[in-house]
Amino acid sequence: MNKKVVTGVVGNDIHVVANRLIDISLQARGFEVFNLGVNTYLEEFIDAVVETDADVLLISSLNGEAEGWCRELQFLRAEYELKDVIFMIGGNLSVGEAANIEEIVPKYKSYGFDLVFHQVDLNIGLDTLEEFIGHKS
Amino acid sequence: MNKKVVTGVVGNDIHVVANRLIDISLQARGFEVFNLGVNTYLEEFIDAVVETDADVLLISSLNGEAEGWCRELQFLRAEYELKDVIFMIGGNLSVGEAANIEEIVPKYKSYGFDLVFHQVDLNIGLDTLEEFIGHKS
Amino acid sequence: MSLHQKERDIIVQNQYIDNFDFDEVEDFIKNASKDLFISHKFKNSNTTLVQPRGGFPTYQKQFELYEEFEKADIDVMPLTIDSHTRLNDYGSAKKMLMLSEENETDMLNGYPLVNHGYATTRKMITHFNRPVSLRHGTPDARLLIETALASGIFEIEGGPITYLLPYSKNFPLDKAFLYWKYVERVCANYSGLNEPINRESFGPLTATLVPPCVTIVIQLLEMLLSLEEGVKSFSVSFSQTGSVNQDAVMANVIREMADFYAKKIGVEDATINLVYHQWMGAFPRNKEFSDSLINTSSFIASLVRADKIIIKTRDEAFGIPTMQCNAQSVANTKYTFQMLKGLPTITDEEEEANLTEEIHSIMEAVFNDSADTLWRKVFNSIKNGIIDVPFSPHIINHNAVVTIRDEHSNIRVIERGNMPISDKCLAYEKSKVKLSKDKTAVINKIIEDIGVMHE
Amino acid sequence: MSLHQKERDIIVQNQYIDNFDFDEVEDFIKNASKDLFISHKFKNSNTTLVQPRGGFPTYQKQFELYEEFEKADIDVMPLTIDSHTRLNDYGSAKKMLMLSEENETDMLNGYPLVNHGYATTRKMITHFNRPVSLRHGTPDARLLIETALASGIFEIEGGPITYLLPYSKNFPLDKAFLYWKYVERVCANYSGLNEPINRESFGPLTATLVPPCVTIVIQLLEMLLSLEEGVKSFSVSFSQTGSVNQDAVMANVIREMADFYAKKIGVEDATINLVYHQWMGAFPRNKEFSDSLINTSSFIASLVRADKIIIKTRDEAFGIPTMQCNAQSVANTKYTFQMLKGLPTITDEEEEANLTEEIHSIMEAVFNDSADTLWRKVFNSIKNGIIDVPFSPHIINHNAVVTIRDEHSNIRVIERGNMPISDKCLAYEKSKVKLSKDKTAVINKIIEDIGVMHE
Ligand code: B12
Ligand code: B12
Repeated sequence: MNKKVVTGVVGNDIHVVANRLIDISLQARGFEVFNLGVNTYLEEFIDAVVETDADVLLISSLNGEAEGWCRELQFLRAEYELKDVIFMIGGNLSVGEAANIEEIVPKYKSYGFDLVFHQVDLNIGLDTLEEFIGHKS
Repeated sequence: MNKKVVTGVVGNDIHVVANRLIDISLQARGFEVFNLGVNTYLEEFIDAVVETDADVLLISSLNGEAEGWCRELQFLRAEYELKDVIFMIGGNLSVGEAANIEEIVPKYKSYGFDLVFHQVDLNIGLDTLEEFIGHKS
Repeated sequence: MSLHQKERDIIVQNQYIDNFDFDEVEDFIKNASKDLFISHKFKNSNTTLVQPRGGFPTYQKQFELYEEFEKADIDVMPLTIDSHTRLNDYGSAKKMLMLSEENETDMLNGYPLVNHGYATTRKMITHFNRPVSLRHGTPDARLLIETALASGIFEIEGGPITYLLPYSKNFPLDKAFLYWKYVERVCANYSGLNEPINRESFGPLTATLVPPCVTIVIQLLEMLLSLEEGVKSFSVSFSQTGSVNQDAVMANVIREMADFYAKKIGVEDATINLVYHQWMGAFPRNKEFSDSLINTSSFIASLVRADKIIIKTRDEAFGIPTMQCNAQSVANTKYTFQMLKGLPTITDEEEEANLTEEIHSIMEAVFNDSADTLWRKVFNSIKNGIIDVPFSPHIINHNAVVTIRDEHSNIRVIERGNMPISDKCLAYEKSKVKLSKDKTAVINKIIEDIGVMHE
Repeated sequence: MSLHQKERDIIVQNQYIDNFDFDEVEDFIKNASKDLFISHKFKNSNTTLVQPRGGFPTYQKQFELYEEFEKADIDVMPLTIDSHTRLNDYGSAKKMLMLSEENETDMLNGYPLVNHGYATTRKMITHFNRPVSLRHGTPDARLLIETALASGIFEIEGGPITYLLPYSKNFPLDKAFLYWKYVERVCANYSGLNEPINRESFGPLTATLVPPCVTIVIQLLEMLLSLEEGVKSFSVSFSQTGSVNQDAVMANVIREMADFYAKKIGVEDATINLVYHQWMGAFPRNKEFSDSLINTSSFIASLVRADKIIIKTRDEAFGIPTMQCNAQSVANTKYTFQMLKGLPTITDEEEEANLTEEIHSIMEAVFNDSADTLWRKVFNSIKNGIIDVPFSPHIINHNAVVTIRDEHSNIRVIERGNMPISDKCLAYEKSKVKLSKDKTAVINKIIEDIGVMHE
């Protein structure tokens, strides 16, 4: 059975290009995709994960707003008991040019993400995701 | 009476453009000019200074060779008793991009130059020369 | 009191602003220095004017940015507005502005103009005494534009289509048309007092494989909607396509079409200028290469004889640039324009004829829509896909047009969707691309085409 | 044994070289990798090849430079020779090489090829397996070129005129012609063994206000002198003039004229390529601006469809660039060529016709000289000012031609001296410049024109 992925771009971010490519690439890799598109709030993502019983939540953020929107993830994750869902985020995860680029991944992990990709190419991210799924099962 | 200037480009250097402009500019400022052109050795300069009874020797160097050619100036200056002649050099006085740009001027002064201009515009150099002449007389 | 004036009075009654003295504003504009008007600068210069992007939350930091720009001898200053203000959320903007002032970190991604107010902002604008261009992306920009004009900002970027289809997911398009109609009227009203206020459309749209015919049609329609209301100085724009020749073709055609359609609606006394945007798509991650790309864009802007260029920085792929980086970009571009001489004129009759025909077909379909006003015709045309912007995130957009790059990197339409371009034109476009039958090959080609400037 | 072979045997008997095995060398060239031949690379590529400048005294440092270049995916490697070797002073070169090896500081401004010898150098050249171009400036380059060819360096830059008039004060020009005749013959002899050896002329000359007709005439004459001896692959070149249009005109005309004159002397089987030099005149002192200038040059090289470009670095105004700076320039230029697509073709019939006429007039005068061989005709023509290079430091040069830039920065002849261009052509050139009557104003304009790329 195909793994289900909920995806979209978080916050007031309207950068849609990567989102379209993510949709296509996930499908090409055999995932069942629920794409919420741009300008999606964290609660909407969580609702969709619950509703579709998704295996993966893949969030994009390009305009630098992600930090403001994702701080509460840990809390929501616990509340909805989403222990087994893989939480993943990627894109451009800081405002301006990150001064401390090494701090970005740990910070987002502390928010509750399993996989974090700052300015990393999509395909590398999706390869890592498939590996991660392999390890889990 | 017009001041006399001997000028030219030292060593195997054939960069002639500045030399042509120097000739024109000196004349425009009322100097009497003896232009030895490019590819002129230090001895030739000194000979010309003696022969013309020049007030100023103005040497250009562009290709970075000047240091190799001008170390003996102090010696020649003493030998020919040229105490009252103003010795002046300008252009590009180091090979490559000078690491210690502050050291260039003192170094050339220690070789016996009165006025040293590394990567300085010609007109600034000639203004300074005229001032220097003013002070002396 | 006219309906319009009533609306104005309501808009400026807002708890976040002190008071709005329309008579004083009119007086200010009447006596304002000509140097503040880009319309004046356009008239009196024969090189491409240079404008960067930039906006910081505090007055102090915005002032410092302008100082940096001034040192680089900038032609047109930018004022970029923060995103809370863009959503008319002046409360949050106020809070974040206060935090920014207290903590000396930027809690806003632009200058909250409404909160600062026009009395304060005008001091800064008149101090530097150069034209300022307002960049925002706001669907309901009525109060923002009143404040901008009162501050001495006499160029207003945007439009109901170009600030909506690339920037919004679901803001109602019909409302945007009405709010922008208000903006046009305010600009038009002030235009008789001194030099005209300039309006500028945002041609780059999504900056992603938008075909020239779509860009130009939208530029023309926003121009017409603006001229209809009485605006006398308007700038059409587009961004680097990725093909030098296609840029030249676009420049030639857009200039000709702007003239043609302005006359068609009976406007003969408006000045239309051409603005070129340096590459607006995905940038390389190598900053040296970004510099090369930026300089290449400047060269093209000169070649196509743009009246103004809007520039990027070497930090584009990474994040919002520092002041210094931004000012350096201005200086570099100014240097390039100054030393670049003896530019040839480029024309390509075949390509220009094809593009012109496509534009006329789409414009005709828009005009033939049964609605009573132009804005309603345009609204309907977007809704039914007669105008269709690739990669728009907006739910109203049709998303049926498919484009791809040919071997010279020209953007070509390979699926027209509902766009009424003739079979002949479509065949011409398709004849330029060797298309694989394989669908994933096509998708990979599109991905490659989006990353065409990558190293 | 032929006279030529006797001369060869004498030349290679030199205390600074070990031994010279001509049979082994022939064998090496016969079996050498095609990748070492730029003539082969020209045939098989459809982009502009990128070549920097660079030479260091020691084998080790030259090797490191090539490693840097390789990382930047260079197309053509340079080998710049030191100035002692250029003056055939192998003794000083040897001493300085030893000092450089011991002290790890560079005591030479290039690679002393003769001292290193071909056996050693060949190892390096074949290791990197890319075409190498020899840059020197030597009037008597006979031994140098024998050594280069034996090392696997299959492109030889220079010529009796272009390496003399800008580079020397008083080396006898007639001797230079004879020494270069030798070089052409050696290159021609080896050209039947594998891919042809490429010869390249140095079009920039003094890089200072040289009018297009002078540059092109000299390019054509060096080409003819080379083809006469049997060379089958020749590159003509010129450097950025300062006007994009003038560059395009020069490129179009030089290509056409090269064909025309090669045919005229009955050569139909030689390949002529076009090389473009990035701005060779005075650089700005601002490194950011130098980058912009360099990128602009690359853009023009693409526009005029040059087969190869020779590049500068951001350090040009300051001194010899570091390896890294040099490699960065290669990478930037490669990036620009890769992303620059959809280039239009530029033609300017009026300018091209005028330039062509000027060239034919001068060529005709050269051919009409009463001497018996082409090289003697050329020698006489230089001596009497039929060919006259502005700002040449050489005593034989006539120095009567005066040039100035017009408002689009085209270089125009305002005094023709003894150059036999027609009254009509001179009138055309002069019609483009608004000239002040005042002599100091003209001088100031020339000074300004030399610094045209300054910030
Ligand atoms: C095109 C573009 C736009 C278009 C967007 C059109 C549209 N609706 O999509 C327009 C012009 C409208 C626009 C607007 C704005 N933009 Co913009 N935009 C860009 C630009 C130039 C390219 C983005 C793009 O499409 N790239 C192509 C896609 C394929 O690549 P990508 O998005 O980078 O995604 C790749 C990776 O990040 C990765 N990825 C993405 N998501 C994920 C997820 C996972 C899990 C993984 C593994 C990987 C991954 O995969 C992709 C392929 O490799 C970038 C700069 C750049 N990157 O060059 C700025 C940029 C993203 N924009 C920026 C900004 C600030 C804005 C604005 C706020 C500017 C303004 N003041 O007007 C607005 C408003 C937008 C909003 N409300 O969010 C900033 C963000 C700054 C920051 N993070 O600090 C950038 C970086 C530019 C800059 N340097 O200032 N923009
Ligand atoms: C044009 C040029 C050439 C032409 C010269 C034609 C000719 N015969 O004149 C050609 C192409 C032939 C050439 C050859 C070479 N060149 Co060259 N050349 C240049 C270039 C690009 C411009 C020089 C120029 O004409 N400038 C215009 C004039 C008006 O300005 P200027 O010479 O800088 O002089 C100004 C000031 O220095 C000052 N000035 C000069 N003298 C004096 C004196 C006084 C008292 C004062 C106050 C001021 C002053 O006034 C002038 C006006 O402001 C420079 C780099 C640059 N500057 O951009 C390299 C440069 C000078 N060349 C250089 C080199 C190495 C060479 C070669 C050895 C290269 C080679 N390997 O082939 C050869 C050989 C020359 C030799 N034997 O000396 C180097 C020198 C390196 C160093 N110092 O470390 C430079 C800096 C380039 C580089 N970065 O590598 N070159």
